[in-house]
Amino acid sequence: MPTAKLSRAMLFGAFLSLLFISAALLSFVWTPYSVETLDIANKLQKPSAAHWFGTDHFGRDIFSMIMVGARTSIAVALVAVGIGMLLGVPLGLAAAAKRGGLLDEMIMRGNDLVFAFPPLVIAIMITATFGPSATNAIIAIGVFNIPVFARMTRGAAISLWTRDYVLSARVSGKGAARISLEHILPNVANLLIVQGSIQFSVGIIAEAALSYVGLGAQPPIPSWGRMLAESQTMISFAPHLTVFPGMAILLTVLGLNLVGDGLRDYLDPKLRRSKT
Amino acid sequence: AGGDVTVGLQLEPPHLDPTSAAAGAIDQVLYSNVFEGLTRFGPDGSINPGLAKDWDVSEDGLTYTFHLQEGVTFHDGTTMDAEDVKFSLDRARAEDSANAQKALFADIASVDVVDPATVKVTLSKPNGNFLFNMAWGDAVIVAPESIENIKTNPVGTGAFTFSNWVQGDQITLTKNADYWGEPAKLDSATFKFISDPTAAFAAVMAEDVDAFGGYPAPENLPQFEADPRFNVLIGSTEGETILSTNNAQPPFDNPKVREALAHAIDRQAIIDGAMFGYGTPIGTHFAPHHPDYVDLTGNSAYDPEKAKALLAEAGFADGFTTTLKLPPPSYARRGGEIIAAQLRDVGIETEISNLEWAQWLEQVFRGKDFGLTIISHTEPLDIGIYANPDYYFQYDSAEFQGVMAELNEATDPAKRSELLQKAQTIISDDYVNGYLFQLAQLSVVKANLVGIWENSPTQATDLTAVYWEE
Amino acid sequence: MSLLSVENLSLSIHGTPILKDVSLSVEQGQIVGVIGESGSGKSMTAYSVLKLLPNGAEQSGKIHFDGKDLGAASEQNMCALRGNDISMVFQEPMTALNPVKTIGDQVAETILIHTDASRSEARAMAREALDRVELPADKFPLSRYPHELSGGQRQRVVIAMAIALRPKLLIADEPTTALDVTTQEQILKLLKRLVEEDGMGMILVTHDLAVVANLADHLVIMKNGEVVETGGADALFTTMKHPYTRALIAASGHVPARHEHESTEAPLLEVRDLVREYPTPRSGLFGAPGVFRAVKGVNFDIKQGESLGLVGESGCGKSTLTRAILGLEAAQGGSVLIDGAPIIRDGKVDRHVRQKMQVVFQDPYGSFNPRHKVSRLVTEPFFLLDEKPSPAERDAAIAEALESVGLKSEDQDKYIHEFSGGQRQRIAIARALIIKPKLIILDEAVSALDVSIRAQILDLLADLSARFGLTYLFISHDLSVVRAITDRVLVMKDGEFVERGETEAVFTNPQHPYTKALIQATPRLPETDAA
Amino acid sequence: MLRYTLKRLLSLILSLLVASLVIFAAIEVVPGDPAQYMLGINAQEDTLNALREQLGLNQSVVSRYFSWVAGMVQGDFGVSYTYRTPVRDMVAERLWISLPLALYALALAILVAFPAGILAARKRGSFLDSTVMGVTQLGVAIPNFWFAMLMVLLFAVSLRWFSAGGFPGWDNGFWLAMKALTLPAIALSLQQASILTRVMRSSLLDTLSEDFVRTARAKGLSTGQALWRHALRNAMIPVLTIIGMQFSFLIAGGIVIENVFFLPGLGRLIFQSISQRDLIVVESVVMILVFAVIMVNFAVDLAYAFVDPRLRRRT
Ligand SMILES: Nc1ncnc2c1ncn2[C@@H]1O[C@H](COP(=O)(O)OP(=O)(O)OP(=O)(O)O)[C@@H](O)[C@H]1O
Ligand SMILES: Nc1ncnc2c1ncn2[C@@H]1O[C@H](COP(=O)(O)OP(=O)(O)OP(=O)(O)O)[C@@H](O)[C@H]1O
Ligand SMILES: [Mg+2]
Ligand SMILES: [Mg+2]
Repeated sequence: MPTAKLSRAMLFGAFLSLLFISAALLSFVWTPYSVETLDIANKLQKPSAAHWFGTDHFGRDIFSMIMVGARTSIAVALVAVGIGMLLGVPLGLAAAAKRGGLLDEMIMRGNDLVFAFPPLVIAIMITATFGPSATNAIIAIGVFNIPVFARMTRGAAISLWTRDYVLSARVSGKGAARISLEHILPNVANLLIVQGSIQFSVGIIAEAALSYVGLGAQPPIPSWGRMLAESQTMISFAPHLTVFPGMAILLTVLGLNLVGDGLRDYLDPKLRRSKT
Repeated sequence: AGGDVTVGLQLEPPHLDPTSAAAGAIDQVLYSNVFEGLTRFGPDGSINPGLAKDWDVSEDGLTYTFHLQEGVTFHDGTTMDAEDVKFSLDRARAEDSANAQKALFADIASVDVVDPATVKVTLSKPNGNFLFNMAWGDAVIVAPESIENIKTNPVGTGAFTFSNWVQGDQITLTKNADYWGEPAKLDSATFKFISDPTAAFAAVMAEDVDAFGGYPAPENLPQFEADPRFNVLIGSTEGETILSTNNAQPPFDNPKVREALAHAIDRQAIIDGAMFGYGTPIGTHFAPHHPDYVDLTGNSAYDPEKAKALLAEAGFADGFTTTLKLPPPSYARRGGEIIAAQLRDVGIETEISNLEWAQWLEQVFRGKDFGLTIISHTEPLDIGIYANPDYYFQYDSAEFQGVMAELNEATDPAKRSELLQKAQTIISDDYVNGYLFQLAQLSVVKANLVGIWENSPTQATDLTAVYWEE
Repeated sequence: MSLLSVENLSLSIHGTPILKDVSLSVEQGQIVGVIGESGSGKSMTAYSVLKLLPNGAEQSGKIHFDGKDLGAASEQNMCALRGNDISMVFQEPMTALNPVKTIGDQVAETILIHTDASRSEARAMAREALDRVELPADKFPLSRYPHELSGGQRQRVVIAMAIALRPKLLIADEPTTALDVTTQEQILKLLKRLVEEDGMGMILVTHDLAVVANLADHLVIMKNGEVVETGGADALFTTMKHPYTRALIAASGHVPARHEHESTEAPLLEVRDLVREYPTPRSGLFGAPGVFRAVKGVNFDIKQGESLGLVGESGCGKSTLTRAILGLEAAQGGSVLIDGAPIIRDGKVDRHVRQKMQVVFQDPYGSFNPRHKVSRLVTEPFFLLDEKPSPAERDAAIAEALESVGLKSEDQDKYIHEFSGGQRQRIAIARALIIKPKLIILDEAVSALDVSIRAQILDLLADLSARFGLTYLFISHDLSVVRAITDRVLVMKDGEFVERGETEAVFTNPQHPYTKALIQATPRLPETDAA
Repeated sequence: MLRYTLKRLLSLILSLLVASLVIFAAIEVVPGDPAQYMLGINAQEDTLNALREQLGLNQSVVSRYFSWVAGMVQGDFGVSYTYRTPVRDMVAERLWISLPLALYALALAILVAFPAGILAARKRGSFLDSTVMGVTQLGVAIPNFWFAMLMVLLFAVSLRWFSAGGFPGWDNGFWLAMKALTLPAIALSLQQASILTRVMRSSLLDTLSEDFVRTARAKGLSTGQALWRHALRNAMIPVLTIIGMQFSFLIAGGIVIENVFFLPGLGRLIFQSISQRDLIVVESVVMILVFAVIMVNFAVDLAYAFVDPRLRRRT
């Protein structure tokens, strides 16, 4: 019974995620209004047939901005997760392969160090140095994904290294790098996918938080976090300005989390074994 | 009892020495409340006697003899006399002075104590602005004994004494019972620092503060106006908000391009969009409330077609791309987005980058690495910056520099007036910068709190005359 | 009236039928052995009695205990019963105890739950229970934590917990499978003694016929959730006729037919003074890190075509020795030569030497990467070849290897999860065979298999050895298996060989006391020869 | 145990050293001149130089690094460029807000998460379980700054139960101060509580399926007793890990929340100091935060040993 319920939640999550991903993709070719054209005479309009989500303080169409903002959020989070995986997974694999060695120690202590730095502070420092931009937001979020993936990969890989099939591969003369690639990586892939979807949602929130404090994508590119930040003083007389981007963040993150949880349950060998 | 008042301010002072930092936040808390100068600004911007009850100016305009108020003591109990004035002025203009407005004292040749109640200041050349300069927060009189700890424990002569500073949160002043002049009506005043505009809104609405000086979110004012609990004060500031243009960088070195820029901008849209209607359009770098102001807005009326034509004439029929670097205040950030959209309409693409103040100072102000920027110049009567070719927008006009030189020497009011008007016209005709609007001073005050300044001739929150009705 | 009677017990979990019409009964002072292959429903039967079934289980049938109908008993009543009147000992001593509580607390808990005893009284009773299971106070104070005990000792704690209140019925679910033979023997003796002393009834669940054959009064044979046959233990070889029972008996005592083969005089593998050390944690703050010698300078040879057995209890260093021979871990001393050439040269494994040996591991489930197809799995050793075979050669080799272990060449496109444990072990052997090594090391290669499957694999090994003239190093703690398949045997204890010789000679006439103890402890079917 | 502790201490000191280098280097490359920031756009070059001299900005990088580290070892974190007060005092003052806030939020998170997680695990698959899981999903997904804002509008502006922000100080009474920290603590703990609930639940479910729980049940313990006496403590390890990680987040990560509630906490101090290029403050505060985080993790490691006797012996 719980499995049936879980997959329903996962479907809902997948639906939400796909909704926003398609909105983002669609925004490349079509949005109801241009998000770069200001129409100050029509500012702060309530939701209507012409403007489904109303207009903002510059008279821009909020629905269109949400669509394009999805693009920003998804791109930033996706690339940041990509960076984290691309660097973190090899590090984790290497640490596990040379477990207990100097490399392992260095990687793990380095990870601890990154964890010890308050994320927002790093983001602020990066922007203070290089100026705010979507790229720097990606770097700031990406940096924190590295230890997440490194740790997780290392933990999973270490337990795989004791498997007999790894010993067999060693008996076949394969080296650590080759074994990591052929045997360890494919078997941590499930975990990576699950963690990836979760980090993706964390990335969306992080992007929103960075944009909220002005460290994310720069205008005129819309971003959900900045939409929230810019509209919050108007919340008492034009609540739709903050409700829509807020809901957009909430629903996307919710969707991705549900997908992640669902995937975890689906891919969990414990649950799978009892099914077959 | 006079009661207490809590005033919200957006920025917190970095420290409490008005004579060694540019931060307007210091003056907002201390000016006139704790520290006083020889002269002082009135609510309307006029120059009134301060610690000097009156003064004589020599014929040649080179010698000022100040007669000090008598019986004035610093908050630590020591008396304020001519020695203190000499000390303060000499300190400000010294070699190793850290005074952010050292230029104010540049023309002083010497300061001499005549007797404990009389000080003679000799200038190296006549300066029509001298009394005005002495009213600035950077020229207040400080006690030599207190200099050591002035940054954390300011000792002045004002109607309030400094009592406590919870860093990051608030500063409390209490009434000075021994004040030499008209004593303050309030028993104490607390300044609360709330930088986030939403938090400011909430704080006012929740009545955590009784007044908010320089309220940062104009969009909320209609709500306060509609609320019987509050009064909204809309005054003027000395802040000319301009689209600063790098006159030395192509294509802005071409006057045609700058003229096109001027016509591409719809001031009213910016005022409506960025400031929700608060702000006075300006056509030159001069405060509209100043008697010598000339309305030159027609010179740069919104006319995108003309702008396009001018661009084509200048060889930019297809437009060009430039940078638009924006400092943190919301007039700049919001105004920037609107200007970017307006410029896009005439073919000019802008790459917006939002900068922190430190970055702005480094890149734009010092590095002159920018195409366009938006900034409010809040110093009073600061048209003189156009005479400095090294100033960040790098306007170099011999004609203008001549007018300024003449003005500095001139003491005759009519002559000065004429020169000021001429100066305004020159920079407007040269389209040095895009002139947007005069920043409004927006304050929200509890309905029964009386005496808060409406205008902001200098960055101050003078509470000496503030009281609760009933 | 029986102490426990189970009638027509059926059970399904989430709709899947697990048990069908299981009936059995236990009298006071009687030991009932429940026997069957893995998955036959033995544990579920036991859990049904205690009503400790997993979520989604639905059960029907009657269970009476001591005159009470357990089917009608509430959860509260069951709680009062469990641990008090009916106790249970579980299979895995390593995980059956709470790692964060002392053994004293855990034993005393049973007493505190069911009696009005004060804490100190309960502790005194716990002490008594531990004494009864031969964990004396001087060596095993109540303040010990489970991780400070060996597997056998932990199992004793679990038993102490179960018998603390002298229950009427004790259910022991494979209480010894995780233990080595000597420990197993001790535990079984202990259980028997307790039954005799307290007159309680006991259900002993196991898949090992030999374990119960001598111990139980009554046997219940299970298969696929059904009881196929029951009877007195003495009837096992006489009146029990069900084909499954016969098959179990046959498989338990199976000796593969081995062909004589000539062995050359030149040794294939020479191990000389091999030493393998592990660093141990420093003793004290400034103490130097110690070393633990897992293998203490051993010497032996294997001749071409010979099958050499290596026996010894868990932890004596067998696997460590294997890894050193394979060159997976560098030895601290001595040498390993194959055909006269060292396996490790200049700190690197010589692949030409490595080509001559392959290995089969214990766990048929963990030995394969679940993401690769069989074809890829079995060809992994090709990596050792200098010249990679052409695709055609490769296909031929796969087919040959699979067929030689009794699988079909079509199986190469399947994934490993599509095979049973026995089939997997065949694939492991196929993998070892594919580069035609001379020596195959089998490290507990049949220990994890059910008796019947184990018999098949042993036959296969014998057959392969005859066909390809393979040489085996056969490692096991199961002496009966070693006896069945090896020519010579080495007996290992604490990293050293204590005895070596012709297998039959060693088994019939062991010299070293340790060997004697091992052989003695090995459970044997009575009158094996009669079967 | 002692050796283990000492070894951990050594790696801790090393981490701190590396951290100090990283921080210092990172701050060195941040462009921007504190003197210019302080003196504004009308300042003259000689004034700027005089100020730089006063602040010690003209010294070499190396000597500044060493005097910074040497100072820190003696508990002297330098003097703020802008405030001209010892950084130590500033931090101490702010810590009295950030630390109680973090603890408060953590306490709230734990108070909510433990019962909710335990209940959900006990009633696995029930309506209650689904509800708890659904609510925590939402809790994770809501951006906390947005949530904070909504709370201010509801509780401070509309209902006026709380003030909109600010901090009256501990001198004005404990309860008043706690009240001021309540909304921020709730905002801060929402996400943490959700995460903690989920971890608690799944960790508990994992342990509940362990053999020793079955053993306990066979002894005659009811499901509830088995959970309380046996599963809970074993389920604590992952929960502790998360708490350790969350605490560091709570101390340092409150910047946005501190802004929304205009609390003079550490997070805002950093934010402000970076924008003012009060680099010595940034360096020192970040260093202190890193130190705090490392110490918390150290404490968590020691706590593991407390929970799990297997870790008590040297590792
Ligand atoms: N929690 C569960 N959910 C569903 N099916 C289960 C569960 N536990 C066991 N089974 C199934 O019930 C059947 C009987 O299992 P049981 O544990 O009784 O076997 P067993 O005879 O004790 O085997 P073994 O010797 O391996 O312990 C098996 O087919 C098993 O897959
Ligand atoms: N990596 C290691 N570090 C330290 N000690 C080890 C290590 N591997 C094994 N040991 C120790 O070496 C000894 C021999 O271990 P080994 O695995 O060879 O035993 P075994 O005879 O194969 O036992 P089993 O029958 O349980 O497989 C044991 O005491 C074990 O604890
Ligand atoms: Mg079983
Ligand atoms: Mg072994």
